[in-house]
Amino acid sequence: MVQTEAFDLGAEVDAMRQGRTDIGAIASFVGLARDMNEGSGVQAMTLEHYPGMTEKALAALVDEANTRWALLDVTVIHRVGRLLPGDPIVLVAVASSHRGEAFAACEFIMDALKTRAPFWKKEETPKGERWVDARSSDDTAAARWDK
Amino acid sequence: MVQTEAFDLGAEVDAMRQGRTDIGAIASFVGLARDMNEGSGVQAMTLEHYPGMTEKALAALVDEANTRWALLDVTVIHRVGRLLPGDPIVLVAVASSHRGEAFAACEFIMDALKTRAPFWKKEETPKGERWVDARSSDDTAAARWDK
Amino acid sequence: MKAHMLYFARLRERFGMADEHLELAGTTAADLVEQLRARGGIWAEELAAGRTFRVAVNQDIVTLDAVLPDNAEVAIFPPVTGG
Amino acid sequence: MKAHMLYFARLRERFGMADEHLELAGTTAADLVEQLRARGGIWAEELAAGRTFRVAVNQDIVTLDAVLPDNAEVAIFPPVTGG
Repeated sequence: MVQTEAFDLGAEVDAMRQGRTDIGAIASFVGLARDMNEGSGVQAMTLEHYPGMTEKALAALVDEANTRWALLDVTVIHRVGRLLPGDPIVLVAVASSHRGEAFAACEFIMDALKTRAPFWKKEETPKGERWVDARSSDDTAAARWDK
Repeated sequence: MVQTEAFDLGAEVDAMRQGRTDIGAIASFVGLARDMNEGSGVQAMTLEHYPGMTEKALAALVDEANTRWALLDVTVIHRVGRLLPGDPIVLVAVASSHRGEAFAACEFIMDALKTRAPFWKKEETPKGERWVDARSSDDTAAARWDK
Repeated sequence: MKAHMLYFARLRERFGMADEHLELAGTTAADLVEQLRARGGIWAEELAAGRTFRVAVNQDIVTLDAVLPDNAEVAIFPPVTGG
Repeated sequence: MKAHMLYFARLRERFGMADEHLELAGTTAADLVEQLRARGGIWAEELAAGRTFRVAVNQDIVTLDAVLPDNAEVAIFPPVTGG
Protein backbone atom coordinates (compact mmCIF):
# COMPACT_ATOMS: atom_id res chain seq x y z
CA MET A 1 0.00 0.00 0.00
CA VAL A 2 2.93 2.36 0.71
CA GLN A 3 5.98 2.08 -1.51
CA THR A 4 8.81 4.07 -3.04
CA GLU A 5 8.62 2.28 -6.43
CA ALA A 6 6.38 3.30 -9.31
CA PHE A 7 3.11 1.40 -9.79
CA ASP A 8 1.47 0.10 -12.95
CA LEU A 9 -2.20 1.07 -13.29
CA GLY A 10 -2.84 -1.45 -16.07
CA ALA A 11 -1.31 -4.31 -14.09
CA GLU A 12 -3.24 -3.41 -10.92
CA VAL A 13 -6.58 -3.24 -12.74
CA ASP A 14 -5.85 -6.44 -14.69
CA ALA A 15 -5.07 -8.19 -11.41
CA MET A 16 -8.47 -7.11 -10.07
CA ARG A 17 -10.47 -8.47 -12.95
CA GLN A 18 -8.39 -11.58 -13.73
CA GLY A 19 -10.37 -14.79 -13.46
CA ARG A 20 -13.65 -13.19 -12.46
CA THR A 21 -16.78 -12.31 -14.40
CA ASP A 22 -18.90 -10.55 -11.77
CA ILE A 23 -17.23 -7.12 -12.05
CA GLY A 24 -19.16 -4.64 -14.17
CA ALA A 25 -17.22 -1.49 -13.37
CA ILE A 26 -13.72 -0.46 -12.34
CA ALA A 27 -13.23 3.20 -11.47
CA SER A 28 -9.65 4.26 -10.93
CA PHE A 29 -7.66 7.34 -10.14
CA VAL A 30 -4.01 8.26 -10.52
CA GLY A 31 -2.62 11.38 -8.87
CA LEU A 32 0.55 12.79 -10.42
CA ALA A 33 3.25 15.22 -9.36
CA ARG A 34 2.77 18.53 -11.21
CA ASP A 35 5.45 20.99 -12.25
CA MET A 36 3.44 23.91 -10.87
CA ASN A 37 1.74 24.58 -7.54
CA GLU A 38 0.42 27.83 -6.12
CA GLY A 39 2.04 29.83 -8.86
CA SER A 40 5.62 28.60 -8.70
CA GLY A 41 7.57 25.92 -10.47
CA VAL A 42 8.12 22.61 -8.71
CA GLN A 43 11.32 20.79 -9.63
CA ALA A 44 10.77 17.79 -7.37
CA MET A 45 8.91 16.76 -4.26
CA THR A 46 9.54 14.47 -1.34
CA LEU A 47 6.72 12.58 0.33
CA GLU A 48 7.11 11.78 4.02
CA HIS A 49 4.71 9.54 5.92
CA TYR A 50 4.06 8.03 9.36
CA PRO A 51 4.90 4.34 9.01
CA GLY A 52 2.37 2.22 10.81
CA MET A 53 -0.31 4.86 11.07
CA THR A 54 -0.38 5.24 7.28
CA GLU A 55 -1.28 1.61 6.71
CA LYS A 56 -3.83 1.76 9.52
CA ALA A 57 -5.44 4.93 8.14
CA LEU A 58 -5.60 3.58 4.56
CA ALA A 59 -7.10 0.28 5.75
CA ALA A 60 -9.72 2.24 7.72
CA LEU A 61 -10.65 4.25 4.61
CA VAL A 62 -11.06 1.07 2.57
CA ASP A 63 -13.15 -0.52 5.36
CA GLU A 64 -15.38 2.53 5.46
CA ALA A 65 -15.82 2.46 1.68
CA ASN A 66 -16.75 -1.22 1.87
CA THR A 67 -19.36 -0.41 4.49
CA ARG A 68 -20.89 2.39 2.46
CA TRP A 69 -20.96 0.72 -0.96
CA ALA A 70 -21.18 -2.81 -2.39
CA LEU A 71 -17.63 -3.23 -3.66
CA LEU A 72 -15.88 -6.27 -5.09
CA ASP A 73 -12.26 -5.13 -4.73
CA VAL A 74 -10.26 -2.07 -3.75
CA THR A 75 -6.59 -1.25 -4.37
CA VAL A 76 -4.81 1.75 -2.83
CA ILE A 77 -1.12 2.46 -3.46
CA HIS A 78 0.66 5.59 -2.26
CA ARG A 79 4.27 6.33 -3.01
CA VAL A 80 6.74 8.01 -0.66
CA GLY A 81 10.23 9.41 -1.18
CA ARG A 82 11.46 11.81 -3.83
CA LEU A 83 9.34 12.23 -6.98
CA LEU A 84 9.70 14.32 -10.13
CA PRO A 85 7.00 16.22 -12.05
CA GLY A 86 4.98 13.72 -14.10
CA ASP A 87 5.60 10.87 -11.65
CA PRO A 88 2.50 9.05 -10.40
CA ILE A 89 1.98 9.51 -6.63
CA VAL A 90 -1.18 7.69 -5.70
CA LEU A 91 -3.44 5.05 -7.23
CA VAL A 92 -6.96 4.11 -6.14
CA ALA A 93 -8.92 1.46 -8.06
CA VAL A 94 -12.37 0.21 -7.08
CA ALA A 95 -14.28 -2.69 -8.62
CA SER A 96 -18.03 -3.08 -8.26
CA SER A 97 -20.98 -4.60 -10.09
CA HIS A 98 -22.23 -1.14 -11.01
CA ARG A 99 -20.53 2.06 -12.06
CA GLY A 100 -22.21 4.46 -9.64
CA GLU A 101 -20.80 2.65 -6.63
CA ALA A 102 -17.34 2.28 -8.18
CA PHE A 103 -17.13 6.02 -8.96
CA ALA A 104 -18.47 7.13 -5.57
CA ALA A 105 -16.17 4.85 -3.58
CA CYS A 106 -13.10 5.78 -5.63
CA GLU A 107 -13.71 9.50 -5.18
CA PHE A 108 -14.55 9.06 -1.48
CA ILE A 109 -11.30 7.19 -0.84
CA MET A 110 -9.25 9.90 -2.60
CA ASP A 111 -11.02 12.72 -0.76
CA ALA A 112 -10.67 11.00 2.61
CA LEU A 113 -7.04 10.05 1.96
CA LYS A 114 -6.21 13.72 1.37
CA THR A 115 -7.35 14.66 4.87
CA ARG A 116 -6.89 11.50 6.95
CA ALA A 117 -3.80 9.64 5.77
CA PRO A 118 -0.51 10.87 7.27
CA PHE A 119 1.45 11.95 4.20
CA TRP A 120 3.25 15.26 3.81
CA LYS A 121 4.67 16.83 0.67
CA LYS A 122 7.76 18.98 0.53
CA GLU A 123 8.37 20.77 -2.75
CA GLU A 124 11.66 21.88 -4.27
CA THR A 125 11.15 25.20 -6.08
CA PRO A 126 13.58 27.75 -7.58
CA LYS A 127 13.16 29.69 -4.30
CA GLY A 128 14.07 26.71 -2.14
CA GLU A 129 12.21 23.98 -0.33
CA ARG A 130 8.74 24.41 1.14
CA TRP A 131 6.27 22.17 2.92
CA VAL A 132 2.92 22.11 1.13
CA ASP A 133 0.09 23.57 3.19
CA ALA A 134 -3.16 21.66 3.59
CA ARG A 135 -5.88 23.00 1.30
CA SER A 136 -9.26 24.07 2.54
CA SER A 137 -10.66 22.67 -0.75
CA ASP A 138 -9.54 19.22 0.42
CA ASP A 139 -11.44 19.65 3.70
CA THR A 140 -14.49 20.73 1.71
CA ALA A 141 -14.21 17.74 -0.61
CA ALA A 142 -13.85 15.33 2.31
CA ALA A 143 -16.75 16.90 4.20
CA ARG A 144 -19.10 16.11 1.30
CA TRP A 145 -19.05 12.48 2.42
CA ASP A 146 -20.01 13.16 6.03
CA LYS A 147 -23.52 12.07 6.76
CA MET B 1 -12.90 5.41 -30.53
CA VAL B 2 -14.99 2.42 -31.69
CA GLN B 3 -13.19 -0.88 -32.19
CA THR B 4 -13.62 -4.63 -31.98
CA GLU B 5 -10.19 -5.25 -30.40
CA ALA B 6 -9.45 -5.15 -26.68
CA PHE B 7 -7.94 -1.98 -25.23
CA ASP B 8 -5.13 -1.53 -22.70
CA LEU B 9 -6.00 0.84 -19.85
CA GLY B 10 -2.39 1.16 -18.72
CA ALA B 11 -1.16 2.01 -22.21
CA GLU B 12 -3.93 4.57 -22.78
CA VAL B 13 -3.25 6.35 -19.49
CA ASP B 14 0.52 6.23 -20.03
CA ALA B 15 0.02 7.79 -23.48
CA MET B 16 -1.93 10.63 -21.85
CA ARG B 17 0.72 11.53 -19.34
CA GLN B 18 3.81 10.82 -21.46
CA GLY B 19 6.05 13.83 -21.87
CA ARG B 20 3.93 16.23 -19.84
CA THR B 21 4.12 17.49 -16.29
CA ASP B 22 0.98 19.59 -15.97
CA ILE B 23 -1.45 16.74 -15.28
CA GLY B 24 -2.32 16.32 -11.61
CA ALA B 25 -5.14 13.82 -11.91
CA ILE B 26 -6.30 11.06 -14.24
CA ALA B 27 -9.69 9.51 -13.50
CA SER B 28 -10.57 6.48 -15.54
CA PHE B 29 -13.33 3.97 -15.90
CA VAL B 30 -13.54 0.52 -17.44
CA GLY B 31 -16.91 -1.15 -18.00
CA LEU B 32 -16.83 -4.94 -18.24
CA ALA B 33 -19.19 -7.62 -19.50
CA ARG B 34 -20.75 -9.42 -16.51
CA ASP B 35 -21.89 -13.04 -16.34
CA MET B 36 -25.19 -12.02 -14.78
CA ASN B 37 -27.86 -9.46 -15.69
CA GLU B 38 -31.41 -9.11 -14.42
CA GLY B 39 -31.23 -12.45 -12.66
CA SER B 40 -30.07 -14.71 -15.46
CA GLY B 41 -26.70 -15.97 -16.63
CA VAL B 42 -25.08 -14.27 -19.61
CA GLN B 43 -22.81 -16.49 -21.70
CA ALA B 44 -21.81 -13.80 -24.19
CA MET B 45 -23.01 -10.52 -25.62
CA THR B 46 -22.87 -8.78 -28.97
CA LEU B 47 -22.59 -5.02 -29.22
CA GLU B 48 -24.12 -3.36 -32.27
CA HIS B 49 -23.66 0.32 -33.09
CA TYR B 50 -24.58 2.96 -35.66
CA PRO B 51 -21.35 3.68 -37.55
CA GLY B 52 -20.94 7.39 -38.17
CA MET B 53 -23.43 8.53 -35.57
CA THR B 54 -21.48 6.75 -32.82
CA GLU B 55 -18.30 8.71 -33.50
CA LYS B 56 -20.31 11.92 -33.78
CA ALA B 57 -22.15 11.28 -30.50
CA LEU B 58 -18.96 10.39 -28.61
CA ALA B 59 -17.15 13.46 -29.95
CA ALA B 60 -20.11 15.62 -28.85
CA LEU B 61 -19.93 14.15 -25.32
CA VAL B 62 -16.21 14.88 -25.12
CA ASP B 63 -16.78 18.43 -26.41
CA GLU B 64 -19.46 18.99 -23.80
CA ALA B 65 -17.17 17.70 -21.03
CA ASN B 66 -14.41 20.05 -22.24
CA THR B 67 -16.86 22.95 -22.06
CA ARG B 68 -17.99 22.13 -18.55
CA TRP B 69 -14.62 21.34 -16.97
CA ALA B 70 -10.98 22.37 -17.43
CA LEU B 71 -9.61 19.15 -18.91
CA LEU B 72 -6.18 18.38 -20.34
CA ASP B 73 -7.01 15.18 -22.24
CA VAL B 74 -9.87 12.74 -22.75
CA THR B 75 -9.85 9.22 -24.19
CA VAL B 76 -13.01 7.24 -24.95
CA ILE B 77 -12.90 3.75 -26.44
CA HIS B 78 -15.97 1.56 -26.93
CA ARG B 79 -15.82 -1.96 -28.25
CA VAL B 80 -18.36 -3.56 -30.57
CA GLY B 81 -18.86 -7.15 -31.70
CA ARG B 82 -19.10 -10.32 -29.62
CA LEU B 83 -17.72 -10.19 -26.07
CA LEU B 84 -17.48 -12.72 -23.26
CA PRO B 85 -18.05 -12.20 -19.52
CA GLY B 86 -15.02 -10.49 -18.03
CA ASP B 87 -14.16 -8.71 -21.29
CA PRO B 88 -13.72 -4.93 -21.09
CA ILE B 89 -16.39 -3.06 -23.08
CA VAL B 90 -15.74 0.64 -22.60
CA LEU B 91 -12.90 2.85 -21.39
CA VAL B 92 -13.10 6.52 -20.41
CA ALA B 93 -10.00 8.32 -19.12
CA VAL B 94 -9.86 12.01 -18.25
CA ALA B 95 -6.78 14.07 -17.36
CA SER B 96 -6.99 17.37 -15.52
CA SER B 97 -4.93 19.54 -13.22
CA HIS B 98 -7.24 18.70 -10.31
CA ARG B 99 -9.02 15.57 -9.23
CA GLY B 100 -12.52 16.99 -8.76
CA GLU B 101 -12.76 17.93 -12.42
CA ALA B 102 -11.25 14.64 -13.62
CA PHE B 103 -13.75 12.59 -11.57
CA ALA B 104 -16.77 14.69 -12.55
CA ALA B 105 -15.96 14.68 -16.26
CA CYS B 106 -15.23 10.93 -16.31
CA GLU B 107 -18.52 10.09 -14.62
CA PHE B 108 -20.44 12.58 -16.78
CA ILE B 109 -19.07 11.02 -19.97
CA MET B 110 -20.00 7.51 -18.84
CA ASP B 111 -23.50 8.57 -17.77
CA ALA B 112 -24.10 10.50 -20.99
CA LEU B 113 -22.67 7.71 -23.15
CA LYS B 114 -25.17 5.27 -21.64
CA THR B 115 -28.11 7.33 -22.87
CA ARG B 116 -26.79 9.20 -25.92
CA ALA B 117 -24.35 6.97 -27.82
CA PRO B 118 -25.96 4.53 -30.26
CA PHE B 119 -24.82 1.16 -28.92
CA TRP B 120 -27.08 -1.81 -28.28
CA LYS B 121 -26.35 -5.00 -26.35
CA LYS B 122 -27.73 -8.40 -27.16
CA GLU B 123 -27.13 -11.08 -24.55
CA GLU B 124 -26.85 -14.82 -25.01
CA THR B 125 -28.45 -16.58 -22.04
CA PRO B 126 -29.38 -20.23 -21.35
CA LYS B 127 -32.94 -19.26 -22.44
CA GLY B 128 -31.76 -17.81 -25.76
CA GLU B 129 -30.83 -14.38 -27.04
CA ARG B 130 -32.34 -11.14 -25.77
CA TRP B 131 -31.82 -7.47 -26.45
CA VAL B 132 -30.97 -5.58 -23.28
CA ASP B 133 -33.62 -3.02 -22.31
CA ALA B 134 -32.59 0.53 -21.45
CA ARG B 135 -32.52 1.13 -17.70
CA SER B 136 -34.38 3.94 -16.03
CA SER B 137 -31.40 4.17 -13.61
CA ASP B 138 -29.27 5.22 -16.58
CA ASP B 139 -31.73 8.00 -17.45
CA THR B 140 -31.65 9.10 -13.81
CA ALA B 141 -27.85 9.09 -13.75
CA ALA B 142 -27.64 11.08 -16.97
CA ALA B 143 -30.27 13.60 -15.81
CA ARG B 144 -28.08 14.52 -12.81
CA TRP B 145 -25.85 16.46 -15.19
CA ASP B 146 -28.62 18.57 -16.72
CA LYS B 147 -28.48 22.15 -15.65
CA MET C 1 -38.54 13.90 -51.00
CA LYS C 2 -36.46 10.83 -50.44
CA ALA C 3 -34.99 9.33 -47.29
CA HIS C 4 -32.44 6.64 -46.61
CA MET C 5 -33.85 4.64 -43.69
CA LEU C 6 -31.64 2.74 -41.24
CA TYR C 7 -32.90 0.31 -38.59
CA PHE C 8 -30.83 -0.96 -35.66
CA ALA C 9 -30.80 -3.65 -33.00
CA ARG C 10 -34.16 -5.15 -32.08
CA LEU C 11 -35.98 -3.07 -34.71
CA ARG C 12 -33.58 -4.18 -37.45
CA GLU C 13 -34.35 -7.78 -36.53
CA ARG C 14 -38.13 -7.29 -36.23
CA PHE C 15 -38.42 -5.35 -39.50
CA GLY C 16 -36.19 -7.87 -41.23
CA MET C 17 -34.04 -5.18 -42.83
CA ALA C 18 -31.10 -2.95 -41.95
CA ASP C 19 -31.95 -0.17 -44.40
CA GLU C 20 -34.23 0.87 -47.24
CA HIS C 21 -34.86 3.86 -49.52
CA LEU C 22 -38.22 5.61 -49.14
CA GLU C 23 -40.22 8.19 -51.03
CA LEU C 24 -41.69 10.37 -48.27
CA ALA C 25 -45.43 11.14 -48.22
CA GLY C 26 -45.11 13.91 -45.58
CA THR C 27 -42.60 16.42 -44.29
CA THR C 28 -41.91 15.62 -40.60
CA ALA C 29 -40.48 12.70 -38.64
CA ALA C 30 -44.00 12.09 -37.31
CA ASP C 31 -45.33 11.83 -40.89
CA LEU C 32 -42.59 9.33 -41.69
CA VAL C 33 -43.40 7.18 -38.66
CA GLU C 34 -47.10 7.28 -39.63
CA GLN C 35 -46.17 6.18 -43.15
CA LEU C 36 -44.28 3.17 -41.77
CA ARG C 37 -47.08 2.31 -39.30
CA ALA C 38 -49.51 2.24 -42.19
CA ARG C 39 -47.69 -0.86 -43.44
CA GLY C 40 -49.45 -2.69 -40.62
CA GLY C 41 -48.16 -5.89 -39.01
CA ILE C 42 -44.85 -5.63 -37.19
CA TRP C 43 -44.43 -2.00 -38.34
CA ALA C 44 -47.69 -0.91 -36.72
CA GLU C 45 -46.83 -2.89 -33.61
CA GLU C 46 -43.26 -1.66 -33.05
CA LEU C 47 -44.02 1.96 -33.91
CA ALA C 48 -47.34 2.13 -32.01
CA ALA C 49 -47.88 5.30 -29.99
CA GLY C 50 -47.05 3.69 -26.63
CA ARG C 51 -43.75 2.15 -27.78
CA THR C 52 -40.40 3.76 -27.07
CA PHE C 53 -38.10 4.29 -30.02
CA ARG C 54 -35.68 6.98 -31.14
CA VAL C 55 -35.44 8.80 -34.46
CA ALA C 56 -32.15 10.28 -35.69
CA VAL C 57 -31.94 12.53 -38.75
CA ASN C 58 -28.52 12.79 -40.32
CA GLN C 59 -27.11 11.21 -37.14
CA ASP C 60 -28.68 13.57 -34.61
CA ILE C 61 -31.54 12.47 -32.37
CA VAL C 62 -34.67 14.51 -33.17
CA THR C 63 -38.17 14.86 -31.81
CA LEU C 64 -41.13 13.77 -33.94
CA ASP C 65 -42.00 17.31 -34.99
CA ALA C 66 -38.65 17.66 -36.81
CA VAL C 67 -38.93 18.59 -40.49
CA LEU C 68 -36.92 16.24 -42.69
CA PRO C 69 -34.46 17.61 -45.24
CA ASP C 70 -34.40 15.95 -48.67
CA ASN C 71 -32.19 12.89 -48.97
CA ALA C 72 -31.94 12.62 -45.20
CA GLU C 73 -30.41 9.64 -43.48
CA VAL C 74 -33.15 8.70 -41.02
CA ALA C 75 -32.48 6.05 -38.38
CA ILE C 76 -35.06 4.43 -36.13
CA PHE C 77 -33.82 2.43 -33.18
CA PRO C 78 -34.60 1.33 -29.60
CA PRO C 79 -33.26 3.29 -26.60
CA VAL C 80 -29.51 2.78 -26.45
CA THR C 81 -27.86 0.31 -24.05
CA GLY C 82 -24.12 0.62 -24.50
CA GLY C 83 -21.28 1.14 -22.07
CA MET D 1 3.51 7.97 32.84
CA LYS D 2 5.76 7.82 29.85
CA ALA D 3 5.17 8.63 26.20
CA HIS D 4 7.10 7.99 23.02
CA MET D 5 6.83 11.22 21.03
CA LEU D 6 7.02 11.32 17.22
CA TYR D 7 7.27 14.50 15.12
CA PHE D 8 6.70 14.67 11.38
CA ALA D 9 7.24 16.90 8.38
CA ARG D 10 7.64 20.63 9.11
CA LEU D 11 7.40 20.05 12.88
CA ARG D 12 10.13 17.39 12.79
CA GLU D 13 12.38 19.90 11.04
CA ARG D 14 11.49 22.84 13.30
CA PHE D 15 11.90 20.85 16.52
CA GLY D 16 15.11 19.33 15.23
CA MET D 17 14.11 15.82 16.21
CA ALA D 18 12.04 12.93 14.85
CA ASP D 19 11.24 11.40 18.23
CA GLU D 20 11.93 11.53 21.96
CA HIS D 21 10.89 9.80 25.19
CA LEU D 22 8.99 11.93 27.71
CA GLU D 23 7.91 11.62 31.34
CA LEU D 24 4.40 13.11 31.31
CA ALA D 25 3.48 15.80 33.85
CA GLY D 26 -0.28 15.59 33.14
CA THR D 27 -2.89 13.11 31.88
CA THR D 28 -4.40 14.50 28.66
CA ALA D 29 -3.14 15.42 25.20
CA ALA D 30 -3.73 19.08 26.14
CA ASP D 31 -1.48 18.67 29.22
CA LEU D 32 1.21 17.16 27.00
CA VAL D 33 1.02 20.02 24.51
CA GLU D 34 1.23 22.50 27.41
CA GLN D 35 4.31 20.67 28.73
CA LEU D 36 5.99 21.02 25.33
CA ARG D 37 4.99 24.70 24.96
CA ALA D 38 6.61 25.38 28.33
CA ARG D 39 9.96 24.65 26.68
CA GLY D 40 9.57 28.05 25.02
CA GLY D 41 11.25 29.06 21.75
CA ILE D 42 10.22 27.09 18.68
CA TRP D 43 8.06 24.77 20.80
CA ALA D 44 5.96 27.63 22.15
CA GLU D 45 5.73 29.11 18.67
CA GLU D 46 4.71 26.00 16.72
CA LEU D 47 2.28 24.74 19.36
CA ALA D 48 0.73 28.13 20.13
CA ALA D 49 -3.05 28.15 20.52
CA GLY D 50 -3.72 29.62 17.06
CA ARG D 51 -1.53 27.13 15.16
CA THR D 52 -2.99 24.10 13.43
CA PHE D 53 -1.45 20.75 14.27
CA ARG D 54 -2.72 17.21 14.75
CA VAL D 55 -2.15 14.83 17.65
CA ALA D 56 -2.35 11.05 17.17
CA VAL D 57 -2.28 8.61 20.08
CA ASN D 58 -1.26 5.07 19.20
CA GLN D 59 -1.80 6.01 15.54
CA ASP D 60 -5.32 7.39 15.83
CA ILE D 61 -6.02 11.12 15.55
CA VAL D 62 -7.41 12.42 18.85
CA THR D 63 -8.79 15.68 20.20
CA LEU D 64 -6.87 17.54 22.89
CA ASP D 65 -9.13 16.32 25.69
CA ALA D 66 -8.05 12.70 25.07
CA VAL D 67 -6.59 10.93 28.12
CA LEU D 68 -3.22 9.34 27.34
CA PRO D 69 -2.59 5.68 28.21
CA ASP D 70 0.78 4.82 29.72
CA ASN D 71 3.58 4.19 27.24
CA ALA D 72 1.53 5.73 24.44
CA GLU D 73 3.01 6.50 21.05
CA VAL D 74 2.05 10.15 20.64
CA ALA D 75 2.62 11.87 17.29
CA ILE D 76 2.35 15.59 16.60
CA PHE D 77 2.27 16.73 12.99
CA PRO D 78 0.93 19.37 10.57
CA PRO D 79 -2.33 18.82 8.65
CA VAL D 80 -1.72 16.09 6.07
CA THR D 81 -1.05 16.86 2.40
CA GLY D 82 -0.73 13.53 0.61
CA GLY D 83 -2.37 12.13 -2.52
